[in-house]
Amino acid sequence: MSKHSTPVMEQRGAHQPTPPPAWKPRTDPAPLLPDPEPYRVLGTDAADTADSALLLKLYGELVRGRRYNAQATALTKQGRLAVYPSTTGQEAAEVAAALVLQEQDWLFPSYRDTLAAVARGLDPVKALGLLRGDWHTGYDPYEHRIAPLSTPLATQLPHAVGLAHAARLKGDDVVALAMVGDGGTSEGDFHEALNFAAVWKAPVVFLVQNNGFAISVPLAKQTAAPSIAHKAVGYGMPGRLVDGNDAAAMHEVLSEAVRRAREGHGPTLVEAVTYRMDAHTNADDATRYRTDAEVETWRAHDPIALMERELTERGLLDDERIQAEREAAEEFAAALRAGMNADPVLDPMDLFRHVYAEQTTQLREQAAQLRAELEAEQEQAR
Amino acid sequence: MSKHSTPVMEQRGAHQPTPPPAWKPRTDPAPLLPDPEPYRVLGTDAADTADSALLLKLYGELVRGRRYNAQATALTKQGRLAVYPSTTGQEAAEVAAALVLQEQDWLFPSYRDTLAAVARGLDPVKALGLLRGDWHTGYDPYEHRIAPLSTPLATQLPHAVGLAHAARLKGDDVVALAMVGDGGTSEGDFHEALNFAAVWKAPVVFLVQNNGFAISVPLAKQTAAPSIAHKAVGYGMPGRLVDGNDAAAMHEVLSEAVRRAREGHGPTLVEAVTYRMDAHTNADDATRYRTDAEVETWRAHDPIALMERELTERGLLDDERIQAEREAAEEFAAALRAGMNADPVLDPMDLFRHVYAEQTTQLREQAAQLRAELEAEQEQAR
Amino acid sequence: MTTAVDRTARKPATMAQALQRALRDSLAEDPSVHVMGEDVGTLGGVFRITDGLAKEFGEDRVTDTPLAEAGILGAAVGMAMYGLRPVVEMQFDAFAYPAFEQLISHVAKMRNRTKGAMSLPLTIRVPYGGGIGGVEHHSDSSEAYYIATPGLHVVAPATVADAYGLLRASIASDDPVIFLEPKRLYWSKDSWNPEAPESVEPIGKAVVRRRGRSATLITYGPSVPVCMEAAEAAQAEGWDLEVVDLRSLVPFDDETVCASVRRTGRAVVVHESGGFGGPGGEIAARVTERCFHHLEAPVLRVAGFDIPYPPPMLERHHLPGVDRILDAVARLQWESDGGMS
Amino acid sequence: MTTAVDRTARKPATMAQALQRALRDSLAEDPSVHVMGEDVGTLGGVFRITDGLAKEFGEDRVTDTPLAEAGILGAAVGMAMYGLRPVVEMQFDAFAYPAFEQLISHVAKMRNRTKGAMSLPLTIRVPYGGGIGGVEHHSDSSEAYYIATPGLHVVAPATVADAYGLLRASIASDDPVIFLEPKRLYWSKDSWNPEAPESVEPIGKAVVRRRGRSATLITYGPSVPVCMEAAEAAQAEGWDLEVVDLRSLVPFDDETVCASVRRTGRAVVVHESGGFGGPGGEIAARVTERCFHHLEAPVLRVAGFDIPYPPPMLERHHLPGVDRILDAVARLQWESDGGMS
Ligand SMILES: Cc1ncc(C[n+]2csc(CCOP(=O)(O)OP(=O)(O)O)c2C)c(N)n1
Ligand SMILES: Cc1ncc(C[n+]2csc(CCOP(=O)(O)OP(=O)(O)O)c2C)c(N)n1
Ligand SMILES: [Mg+2]
Ligand SMILES: [Mg+2]
Repeated sequence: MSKHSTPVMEQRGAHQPTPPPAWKPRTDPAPLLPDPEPYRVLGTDAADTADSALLLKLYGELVRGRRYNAQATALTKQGRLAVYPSTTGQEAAEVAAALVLQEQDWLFPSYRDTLAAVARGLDPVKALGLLRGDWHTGYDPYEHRIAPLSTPLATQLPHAVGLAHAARLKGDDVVALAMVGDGGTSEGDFHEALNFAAVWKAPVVFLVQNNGFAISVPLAKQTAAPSIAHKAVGYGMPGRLVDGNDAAAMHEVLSEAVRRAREGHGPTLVEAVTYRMDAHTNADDATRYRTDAEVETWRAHDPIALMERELTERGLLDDERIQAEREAAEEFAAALRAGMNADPVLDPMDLFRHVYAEQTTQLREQAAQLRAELEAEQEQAR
Repeated sequence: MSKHSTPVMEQRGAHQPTPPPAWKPRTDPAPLLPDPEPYRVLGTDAADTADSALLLKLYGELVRGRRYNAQATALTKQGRLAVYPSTTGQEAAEVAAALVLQEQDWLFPSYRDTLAAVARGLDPVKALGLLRGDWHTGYDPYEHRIAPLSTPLATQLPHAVGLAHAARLKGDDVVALAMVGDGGTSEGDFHEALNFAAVWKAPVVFLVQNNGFAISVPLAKQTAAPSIAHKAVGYGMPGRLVDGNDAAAMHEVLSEAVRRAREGHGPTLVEAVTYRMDAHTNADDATRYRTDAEVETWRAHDPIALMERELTERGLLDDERIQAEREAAEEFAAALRAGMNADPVLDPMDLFRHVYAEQTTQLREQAAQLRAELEAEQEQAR
Repeated sequence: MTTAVDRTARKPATMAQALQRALRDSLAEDPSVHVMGEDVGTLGGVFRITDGLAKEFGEDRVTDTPLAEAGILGAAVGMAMYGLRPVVEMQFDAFAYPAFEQLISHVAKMRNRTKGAMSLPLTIRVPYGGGIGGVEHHSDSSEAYYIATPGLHVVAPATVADAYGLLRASIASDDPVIFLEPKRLYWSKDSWNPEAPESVEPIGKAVVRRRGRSATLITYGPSVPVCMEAAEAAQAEGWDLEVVDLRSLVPFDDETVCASVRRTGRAVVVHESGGFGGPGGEIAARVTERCFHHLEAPVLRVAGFDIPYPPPMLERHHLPGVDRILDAVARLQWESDGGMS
Repeated sequence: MTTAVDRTARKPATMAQALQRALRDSLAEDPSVHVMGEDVGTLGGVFRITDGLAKEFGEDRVTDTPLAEAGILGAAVGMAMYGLRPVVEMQFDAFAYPAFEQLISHVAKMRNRTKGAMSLPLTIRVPYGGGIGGVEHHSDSSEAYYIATPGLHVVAPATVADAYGLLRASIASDDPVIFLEPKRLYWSKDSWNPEAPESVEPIGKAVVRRRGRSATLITYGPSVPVCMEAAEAAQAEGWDLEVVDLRSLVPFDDETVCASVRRTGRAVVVHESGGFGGPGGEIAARVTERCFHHLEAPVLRVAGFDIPYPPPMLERHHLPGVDRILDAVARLQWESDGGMS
């Protein structure tokens, strides 16, 4: 019989209820819970203290972002892009995500977030490389500290945690901001990443763009949670619920989360409530799963319109300024068009060059085979 | 330019703050949050209304469960079991999990939960089949509606959800209770299972036994959440925090969760705060990661002792009754010993019989090879 | 909700239609069949294979799940434990990977683990392979992982008729089946046998798609039409090639394959999946084990390169095409010069 | 925290000690090396391979993670992106499966995806294989999955010296390495070269463990000692067997293997992993492609059966042992009777 098999008869009598010894609440849950409604700045009292220069900067980025979306969509029609997942309607969250970061910080975009990458300074032609189809990642991630666009949903989140953790271990002042969609929050990797981040107190900000749909699947079929931001408490990190179309609110909440992370207080989960105005991608038919009426209710809550109202009321915006922003956006679009109209220079031998640091014998043989085939092709073409 | 590229200038002026259209809180988070402290019955006022017969029944099961753990541990020393993960100290949660279920319900145990399976009526020799090593699952899961013991952590949770969902679709009155450890809650499958359960309103109860450790890793390195029960709100289901050593509290809370599920109100997450008195398994050395002092604080909170105090104060328990329960437990242990001392009858050809419903040509060939080898062996032995 | 199979319905013209019809007929005939996955309901799937089924059979039978592949497959396991017959769609090949633990540790092992007491009659549909200009993670040929996992059947149709027949057979199977749907054949049309549109081939039988005497091309799925084309082209070079369509990788039809190779004495295995550690090695090795003295040359392999699947603009260089197959045939030591070794 | 490599330290006597020493030396020499996984810190790992390292190098270098394999590997990817060299322990073979999506879609592809801009110098240690009486999910040989994934190196030591050398080389590699540790050899002792204990073999070189003229046994990892034993036993039957220890499955050392087979003219591939779709098919196929005219018989395979790994009491029937290897050698058509085909 083991030493445990005799119940502690002798202790009987000293009967006073005690909680189980191990149990101590390690975090007060109250401050972790999100506001009952999405936080807003534009059109509310909070706007009074917002910085004018920042609002104007955000406005310019929104206009450029909208133009970028339109241009990229147009490029799919011209066959210059294989596919484009648009962020029309989501520009506020996209540009805010980029603007709150410092130079040394890292952005971890999902496949949809090319705009955030562009707003962080990445050449849009490079940002669209994946979707053009000449290579998987069109840019050097170290150039602007932007991780490769992640297609497998939520898999980039643990990367952000690991990178932020590594930077902290090295004593570097680096925050990682990772983006994911509402659908992506259902994946196991979302859970594991948030848990690691909280346990390690890693300087990460998780930004969920809740745009209402995962392709055709509405949020109600994705989660029964009060909000996605409520998931934060289960990891012991604060959850923030924000109006994702309010660029000022997004900027404020994300800045605050980035500051918390930078100061060593650990991760934050931010849910941006927004809407995808276009179909999932140009290849999708959104009429199969949502009504025009629903789309229209969101058009009335357009991020650019919200910002224009605010700026106009403050007297910061007039038709001239609007015109100037639009012209800048047009120039940007023209440059993108020009860049995308140039055919990429492709070298099929690249297929074998980067599988390993040093090519294996097997790959050398296969490369030789392809080279011979290409030479034979050229020979024939002559 | 797309139809979205012109900001809604014409709407300017009608400037009143509105929340984003899609946002409506679908569930009030307040009732989902667990109590600030683990719920207790024994030794508190709540005990006054507890049913005496139930308490006595639980007591008997606890004593038998403790004896079962001691016996199984002894069997490892005798080489009759390859390995045994003990639930000494966790008997209250184990037996309550079994007792709250009805005949038609399903239990989904983790690798540690053989006691729950035994408390549900499974022959302990069969329950220990996996750990004896003659076959993977020692029982027919349909006999007592007990899923195979799951070694890959948390992977059994989505199974429970699927089964409960299927039963509901068929209109059957079936609840699934799935068990997992504190460590297992970090796995992606935990997240995905709870999310599916809540979205589908499946009749499932998730019971997490927080016994303080995942092998050597303490809870603080596993999660930063206020409690594991707090994870529930992120899925939109209620979370309950219970003293896992208080069999009466466990029975009450699990019963309530099972009733909710049965009545169509969906899943519940129950966290039982408890402690693993033995090492992770007989092969583990717990002194490497915890102190005797910590173990002793828990010995003072022993589930059997708690129940004995309660019953004694009520005048329901005397030395005679205790003796009777112990004798019953001894008989049970003797039967288990006898069952385990019989060498299992092994047929190596079983290796090929159950891979597919119909044996493939390939497996037939391999079976023939092994048969020939065995015959040659026998030949030689003669 | 249950509808009878409509035997007067139009014959499917494309593989996509055949798959849809197989799902509809299975749903109609057997109330335990459930279709589930990401976007399979309202949208009808990103490839529209399940188009209209949610409307016809209701959302309880054709269900949009949350976006979590391990959860989908794990829940399907539980449903199958309770006697349902789930048909799971993984949206793309690479998005089946999150479900691998469920697949390997549970789906493949449940029957064996319980000595046959608990079977898992579930079908996992995986649109797979390249050639459609997909960005990364949308064109993987992952059959090597599946065939190395005992307990799974692994099936890949190459024709419209087989798409129907094999999917019906997979859903009817009492064992889990990985049903690999060659994406780029979704819109392919070919002959459909009007005599027996609902005929259900048992899983595990290969078929000789083209008779020939010079050498055997052993292939499956998206490479079957390529091999047929190669066989046509080979005639000009004086080779009369036989084409064997495996249809099922597990179980493997050694009999049909070896009979062909013994007849022709030469063989090339063709698949899109990477060569190293891919199915071709297994096939070449087992054919050689069984037909060694009939072989005039080593069994050669034409496969995808051992690289991550290329970006759209380069994928044509990766995919095994007619020329590469003919090159391999040319290396089958027609003059027994021993130059290979 | 950083300690120098102690060159006077006792020579490791067992494979477990050699692995531990390799980790310690790597941690001491390179501050970017980090060890992480379940129970690797305080406990020193369930096999005690990391025993004492957390104490010596601190919990930031040797870290107990939460229990989530995809999270562990995913976090390690991020750490590697930032220039660290994570060494991840997967507690058992089957518990690496939850991390497969991270492995296949990210770990294996990151360098290629970024045209070499971003490399992932990480090592994934996987205690693997059977023979230790483990209950289900504790004895899988999962190398088939890894070798079919371009972008990964796949390595398995069979000796104490190689355990040290190959693990050092793996950690030093700028590419991800799957480092398969044969569980049942953890406590094995064998010759350790006292001249060059820290010598680091480059990854990708096979080694002839025993010279012979009759036939070649091609093997790796836990099957190497079995093959050595078989070769000894074969002498009594008049066969002089050569034994090639691959050490690395990817890259594959065609040169060493083919040189041996061309010398002997006969070969048997031996591994514990399941036969169908396992590494043996690849090896047999490529040897046959390259050495066809030197072969007196088909390359045969002795492998685990195509079944889920058996329960402890039956595993001896599954594991390729000396007798089964000798049976295969006997079938190598010594009289060229053509009976095989
Ligand atoms: C692991 C994985 N499963 C499935 C997919 C296919 N897929 C691509 S986008 C998408 C929907 C994503 O929805 P959400 O996360 O809300 O992001 P959004 O598209 O709305 O930005 C799906 C299912 C994928 N990319 N990765
Ligand atoms: C997926 C997976 N990873 C790792 C393991 C190895 N393992 C077995 S038990 C265990 C600890 C489990 O801790 P917890 O979930 O708290 O359950 P407890 O053992 O305390 O009952 C680990 C890591 C496993 N069984 N499955
Ligand atoms: Mg979305
Ligand atoms: Mg525990």
